[in-house]
Amino acid sequence: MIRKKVDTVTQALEGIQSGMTIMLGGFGLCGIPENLISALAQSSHKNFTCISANVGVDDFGLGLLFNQKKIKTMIGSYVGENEEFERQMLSKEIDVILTPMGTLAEKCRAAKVGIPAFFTPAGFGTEVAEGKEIRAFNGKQYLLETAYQADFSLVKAWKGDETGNLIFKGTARNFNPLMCGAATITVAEVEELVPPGALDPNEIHTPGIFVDRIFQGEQYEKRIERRTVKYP
Amino acid sequence: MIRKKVDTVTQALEGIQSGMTIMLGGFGLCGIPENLISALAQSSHKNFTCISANVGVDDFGLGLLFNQKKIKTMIGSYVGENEEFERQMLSKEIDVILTPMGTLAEKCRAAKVGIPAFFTPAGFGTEVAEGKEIRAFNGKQYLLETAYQADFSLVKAWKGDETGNLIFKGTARNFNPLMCGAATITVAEVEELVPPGALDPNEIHTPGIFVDRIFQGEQYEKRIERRTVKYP
Amino acid sequence: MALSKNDIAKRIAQELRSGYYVNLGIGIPTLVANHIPKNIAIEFQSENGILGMGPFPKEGSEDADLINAGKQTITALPGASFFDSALSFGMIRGRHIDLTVLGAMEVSETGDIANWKIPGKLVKGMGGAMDLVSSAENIIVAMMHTDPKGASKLKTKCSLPLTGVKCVKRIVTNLAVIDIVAEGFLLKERAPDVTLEEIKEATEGNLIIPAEVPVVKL
Amino acid sequence: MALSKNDIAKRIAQELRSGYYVNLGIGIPTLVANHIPKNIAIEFQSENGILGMGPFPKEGSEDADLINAGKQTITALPGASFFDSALSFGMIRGRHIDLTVLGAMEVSETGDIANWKIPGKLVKGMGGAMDLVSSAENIIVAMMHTDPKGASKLKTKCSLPLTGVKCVKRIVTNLAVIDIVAEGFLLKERAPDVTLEEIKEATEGNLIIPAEVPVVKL
Repeated sequence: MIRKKVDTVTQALEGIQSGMTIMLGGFGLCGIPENLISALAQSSHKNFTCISANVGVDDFGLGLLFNQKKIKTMIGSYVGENEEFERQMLSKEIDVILTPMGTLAEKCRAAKVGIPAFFTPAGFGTEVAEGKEIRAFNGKQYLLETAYQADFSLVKAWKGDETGNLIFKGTARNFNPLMCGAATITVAEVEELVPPGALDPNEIHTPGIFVDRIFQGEQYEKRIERRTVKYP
Repeated sequence: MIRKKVDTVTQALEGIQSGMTIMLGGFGLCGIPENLISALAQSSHKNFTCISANVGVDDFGLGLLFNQKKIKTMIGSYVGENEEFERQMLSKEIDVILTPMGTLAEKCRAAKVGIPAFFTPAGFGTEVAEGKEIRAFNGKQYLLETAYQADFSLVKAWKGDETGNLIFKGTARNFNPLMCGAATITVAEVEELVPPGALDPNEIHTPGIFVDRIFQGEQYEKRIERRTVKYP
Repeated sequence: MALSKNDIAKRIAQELRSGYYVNLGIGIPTLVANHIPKNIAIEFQSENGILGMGPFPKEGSEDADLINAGKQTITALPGASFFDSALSFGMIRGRHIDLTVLGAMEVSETGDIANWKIPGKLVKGMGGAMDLVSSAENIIVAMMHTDPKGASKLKTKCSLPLTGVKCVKRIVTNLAVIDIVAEGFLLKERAPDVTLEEIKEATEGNLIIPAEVPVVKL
Repeated sequence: MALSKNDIAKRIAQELRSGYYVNLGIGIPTLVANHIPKNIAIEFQSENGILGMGPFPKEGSEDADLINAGKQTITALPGASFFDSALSFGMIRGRHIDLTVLGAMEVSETGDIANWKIPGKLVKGMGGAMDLVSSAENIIVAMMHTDPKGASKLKTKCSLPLTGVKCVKRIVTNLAVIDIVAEGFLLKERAPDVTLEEIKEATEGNLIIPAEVPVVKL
C-alpha cells in the first residue's frame, strides 16, 4: 500500500512558494485546516491566491493569513466577519473574486475529476455572468464555468489513515473532500491518524489517491463562531 | 421527518408507463435492483429506453427485460455476456447507444445535481465525438456531453432507512448513488430497511432527498457472474 | 396592524406541505422553523451540508463540527445526513428542494431579486443565494415592505445588482402577501388593519388589486 | 524466443514504481498483478469502484458485492476504499492514476489505439476504455505483435474504429518493447532470440531501430 504520512507540518507544506494558488477547506471556522493555516501564517512565503468559501475571523482561520498579509487575491463566496480582510479589500491591497457558493464547490470538484468546464444556472442575469458564455438547455439559461487550477489544497478531516483515506465529521465536511485532488499537491491534516486497515473501506469519504500528504494536527481549537443554544 | 417507505414492489413501480426512460443501477450483476427488475419484467409495460452500464446475462439482471422484449432502446457502455440482447441488437429489434463508462456516470450525476452539460475528454477523436461540440481547454480537446433525462431511476442499496437514506456495500455502489435523484422518480430497494435514526448520518452515501420510494426487497439472489478464487 | 417579523414567518409557515424539503435563509426566514404546523413532515436543509437539521442544541452540547449556513451551532434530527458542498448544492441546483425562503433588499415586478450587494457599501458576497434563486422552483421572499428610509422594496425594476432573474414566486411582507404574475405584483392578502391604499403607497412596482383581498390569517 | 503472455506482464511489471496507482485492463494486463517487484508499494484501482484491490478470494469467501471491472470476485486489502462510478472515473479523468495497462487490437505509430470495435463483428462496447485512454498520462499497451492471421497490430494508421488518439506511450509485445516517439515506433528492447528483421517484418508502421537494441531482461 502507498503511505502518505509525514511527521511535521513543515514537511506537509514542503514546496509551497510565494505566489502560489492555494485551496483551503472549511465553511466559516468549521472544518478548517488549523495547523496548516498557522504554519502558513508563520512561513516566509506570501502573495498567495487563496480559494476558500469564507475568510475566517480576525484572529482565527484565514484571518491569520490576512493579518500576516499573505494573500494577494481571495477567491471566495461569503467574506463577512473579518475586519482586517475588509480593510485590505477596501484599501485595494487585495483583489477579491466573489463566486456563488455552489459554483465554487463545483469548480473545485471539476478540477478534482478532470472536467475542464460545466454549465450552471447560478449567476445568470447577474454581474457574475459578465464575460462568460451563456447557453440555453431545455429553455433555461446557464453560464459556462471552468475548473480551478491550484498548486496546493489544504484540507482538514476528522480521521485519516496512513494511505491518505479520509473521513470527515458532521458539517465539517463541506469543501474539504472537493478540494482533495483538485490541486497539484493535496495536504490533509486529521484529528486522528490511524493505521491502514483501521477504517472501514465502505465508510471512507475521500480515497487516499486524492491525498498526497497526511499528518495528525498537533492541536485543535475548533472554535465555534456563533454558539447558539436553545433556551430552556 | 419525511417518510418514503412503500410496502410492495407494485407500489414502488406505480406510475411506470410504456415508453418511459428508466435508469437502472448496477455493474454487471453487482448491485442491481433485482426485485424491481423482476417486477418490471412481469409488468404489462414495454418499449422502455433503459440507461444502465451493462445488459445483464441471459437469465438474470437486465436479461429478464430483454427476454420479455421490454426494451426498445438500450443506452449502456459494455454490452457483452447476454445472447438474447445480442440477437435483438443484430436483428435491429432494439437500438443500442454506447457511451464511455465514465461519461455515462457523469451524465447521470449531472442530471442529479442540475448540471445540464459538461466537457469530458473521453471519446475525442473517435466515433463517440461525432455530432458533438469539441473544445480545447489548456491545450487538450474535450467533448460537450449533456445530462440524461429519465422518468424513473431504479437502484439497489445495502441498507436504507424510512426517510430514504442509503448505504451501499463494496463495489455494489457503482452507478446506484449517481442515479438517485437523476430521474423524476427514484425508487430504491434495500436488503435491510431500518427506522430513521438507525443509520449514522455521517455514514450515509445518499441522502433521502434523492429517493422518492424505498422498500425492502423480498429476496436477493446476488448472483456472482465470474466466481474467481485463489488456488491454494 | 402590520405583521411583525415573527408574524411574517408564521404566515410563510402556512405554505409548508408534508414532504417538503426546505431551505431557509438567514434573518426572518430562519424564524419559519419555529412555526411548523402540527402533523406536517418536513426536513430542513442547510447548504453547508446537512439535511434533517434540528433546533439549536442545549447549552453544553454544542458541537463545533455541527453548524448551519449562518454558522450557528445546531443539532441533527433522526434521519439526518451530512454531505459535501457539491452534493449540497446539487440538491439545490437539481431542484430537489421544494421550498426556499429568503430575505431580499429588492424584488421587481417580474420576480427579479437583489439581496447581496449595495454599490459603495461593503460587499459580503453572495454565498449560496445565487445558486438558490437560479434553481429553486418555489421561492418565497420574506422581507419588510419598505426599507428603513421608507422606500419601497417592491420595485418596477431592481436598482441594486441582481442576485437572480424572474425567480421569486411570492413575497410576504409586514403589509401583505403578494404573488408575482405576468402583469406584476398581485395582492393576495393584506395585514390586519392595513389599508389597500397603504399597500399601494408602499409599492413602487405595478400592484394589481383584486376585488377581494382577504386579511392574513395567522 | 518470443515472450509468453506471462513474460509480457512480467516485463511491464518492471515499469511499476513505488507510489503508483495502477489500473490494469482485462487480458494480459491483469497478469501484471502477479509480478509486482518486492519492496514496491503500489495500489490497484478497478474502475467499478475500488482502490486497494487485492487478489482473488479463497474458495468459500467470495462476496457478490466485491468484484473487479472484469466481474471477477476479488478481495480488498488494508487501506482499500469503495466509491461510486463518478468518483472512480474522476480518478481516471483527473489524472490521479499513475499507470494504465491495457490490451489493444491496433496501435498506430502516432499512439492512436483501437481496442473496442470490429466493424461487422459483434460490438460489446467501450466500457471504461475511452475514459482511460483519453486521460491517462502513462499508458502501456500489452498485446501480441501480430493478430492470429499474422497481420501486424502496430500500424501506420489504425484501420479499426479508434478508442483514443495520440495516447499510447509504450507497447510491450511478444517480440519487443517499443516506445511511441515523434517519428514513429522506437524499438527499445527485443525478445530473446528474436531478430531485428523479424520485428521489422512484423511491424507495419515506421519502426526506428537504434544502433543498440538490448534484449528484454525478465
